[in-house]
Amino acid sequence: MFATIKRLYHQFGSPRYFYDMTGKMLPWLIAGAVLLIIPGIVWGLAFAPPDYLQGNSYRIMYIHVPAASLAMGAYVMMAVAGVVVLVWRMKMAEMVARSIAPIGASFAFLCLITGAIWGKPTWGTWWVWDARLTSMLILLFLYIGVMALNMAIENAQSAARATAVLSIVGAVNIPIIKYSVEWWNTLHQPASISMTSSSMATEMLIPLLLCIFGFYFLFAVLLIMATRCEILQREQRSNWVRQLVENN
Amino acid sequence: MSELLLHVKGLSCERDDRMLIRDLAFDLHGGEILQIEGPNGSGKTTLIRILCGLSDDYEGELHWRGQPRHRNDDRFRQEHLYFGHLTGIKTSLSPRENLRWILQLKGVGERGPALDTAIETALEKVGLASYEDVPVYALSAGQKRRVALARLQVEPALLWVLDEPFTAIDRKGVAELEALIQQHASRGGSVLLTTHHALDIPGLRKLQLGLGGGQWALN
Amino acid sequence: MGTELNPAAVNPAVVKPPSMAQGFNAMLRRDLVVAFRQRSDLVNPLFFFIMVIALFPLGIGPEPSTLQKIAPGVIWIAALLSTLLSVDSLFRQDFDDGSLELALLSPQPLFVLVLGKIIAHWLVTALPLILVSPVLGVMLYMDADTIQATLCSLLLGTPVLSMISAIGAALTVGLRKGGVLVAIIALPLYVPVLIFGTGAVEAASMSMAFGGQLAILGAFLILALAFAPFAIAAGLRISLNG
Amino acid sequence: MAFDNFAEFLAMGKHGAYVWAAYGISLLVIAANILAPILRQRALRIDIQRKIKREKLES
Repeated sequence: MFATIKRLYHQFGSPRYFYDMTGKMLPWLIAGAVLLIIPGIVWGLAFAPPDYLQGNSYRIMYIHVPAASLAMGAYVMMAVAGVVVLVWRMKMAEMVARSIAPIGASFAFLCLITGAIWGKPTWGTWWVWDARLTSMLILLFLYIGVMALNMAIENAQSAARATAVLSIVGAVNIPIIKYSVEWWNTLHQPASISMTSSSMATEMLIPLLLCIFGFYFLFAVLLIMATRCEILQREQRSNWVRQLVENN
Repeated sequence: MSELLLHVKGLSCERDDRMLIRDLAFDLHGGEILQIEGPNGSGKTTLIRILCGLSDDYEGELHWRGQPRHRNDDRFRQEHLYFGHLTGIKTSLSPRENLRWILQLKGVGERGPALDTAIETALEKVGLASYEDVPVYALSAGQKRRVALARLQVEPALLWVLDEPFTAIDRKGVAELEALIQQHASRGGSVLLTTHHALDIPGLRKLQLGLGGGQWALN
Repeated sequence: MGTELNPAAVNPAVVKPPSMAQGFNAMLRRDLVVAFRQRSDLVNPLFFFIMVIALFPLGIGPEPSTLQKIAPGVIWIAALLSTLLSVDSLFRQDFDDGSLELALLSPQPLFVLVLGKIIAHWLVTALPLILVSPVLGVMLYMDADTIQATLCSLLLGTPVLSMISAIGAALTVGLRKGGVLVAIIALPLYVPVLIFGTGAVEAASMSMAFGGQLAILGAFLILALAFAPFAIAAGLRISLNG
Repeated sequence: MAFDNFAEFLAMGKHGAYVWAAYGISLLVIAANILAPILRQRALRIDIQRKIKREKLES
């Protein structure tokens, strides 16, 4: 088992192999995303029963929860890619890490916007300093910090290494920030308002799971498309890219 | 033939997608002086930064006194002296304070008075006898440069890595520095320097960079 | 070249193996001397801290009850912004005159030198703030043990702030437009320290026990002391690698 | 079907505006994330082709 992971690791380390392989995988991933998200959303919007407490506004959950888990997962993935960049100095990892940041940031932003919109009918205000929303806001700032540093450094390699250090430091701080924000939130707002009703009926839960898996497929698709651009950008001098560009 | 100090094999370096140096290989023994020549932007400073350990953006092998560099990194750091474009001299400090800090950074054993006498004699040799405690910002450009050059007098090092050491020095200073370099080589140390200045040092080896596509020529 | 040191010039065996203490002391002492020679860097963050705090009563109104309520946040956010203001001078000058390169090439481990540098920077910029904060506390109608809580929380928290901003400074030292970038990088990481710092002061203002918050600040301090120097050293090596 | 007819589905009780606003913005953000790499890839290909042509002329 370990040998195959090692082999895959080295194979996917070469930009050309990564480009070709992901090109083949892309259609399947897109199909997976569509086949999961469309049914999940339609089921969640149209067929899931209204919540006895919140009526229909809870249906925003089918976008909000996947976005939240993706924003968090993407940051951790960026930190792991950062470790690979710093320890094994793999160029491919640099390109993947660089492409994750904007996607993760958009999902963090999406999570905040949908959370705020969901909050309006539920709590009567657009923004509530709820522990999870506040942690997500700080996560978005962390993303912005990583992207700002990435743009500030011209040399692609030192940019990748600098952002790797920053995303690792950020990843170490995420649990600390989460814990302190939750402590701060309970201090100032004892009545903790839960976003969703306590026990979720299965008709509500299954579409949510479909959406979450679907969003992870979607994330894979977006990441692969962005990383392939990064490969063309950084490998444009190599002749495999030149042939690729010339014959189509 | 004295001890093999620096052994470079298959060293290539790429800088923003163009090949600066390709498969450079040379050996530097004690007593040898190697001048690195080439037009601006040909990778002289980049090579210097790679050889002295400031930059690790290269492929290839670097050995110091028979061992690969990553294994005896501490020893290499103690046994070489890097003299860059920016001399590392802080203008708000006096020459004595600057040199003391640099020597302590190098892990020099001496303490207190022994260190001070060594610094004083070094400053004397570069003609800064009565300027030991004058803040460097009050010195002239030439004197500032000589404060940095005083490091060569006092800092213990086998290999000198000098990047454009002759800039901003008058004719007398150039002659003194050339003599110093030769003296260091004659006592078993080796010198690696970049300069546009025509050096008249017997037995000088030259490494030509910037011949296009990372080519190089060693005489 | 007849001085005792020079036989070592060719045969470095005489050189003592590098000791961490020597490197640490050398860097700490030199930075303190440089800081005292350049008064302005020393005093600016202090004036900024005082002025920012003085602005709040003007902006929000002089009623003691409101000022007392916002005092913990005001003092802590002012301390946070002053740290940000003073962090640029941490590596920038050494980068410009080349002594940062010498530090990188030293046989002494870099994280020890960096630790010396940050402690010197903290002594020069953050300690004056802490010493002056009681006066400002009185200005914001703080009572005695709230001021005591402010002092303790600042004493434990500002080194963590300095270390976090040093990570940002190390990553951006080589860039021309580093200034604002350090703030964008460091501010999100300040949040836990800010929360527990103001938490301690608030608890004291409501005359509750604030030992817990200080304990957590102490934990952050130890975590920062253990890990930050390595991240800073890595950041410096990357910035100067170009 | 949780709603009797399509009109009610759109209205979703008084929450329709919020739900559709949230989904609309999500669609926009995801569409942007899909389009950006496609446009960038096209621009990159053109740019590389131009560079190849320029190098051919020079050599």
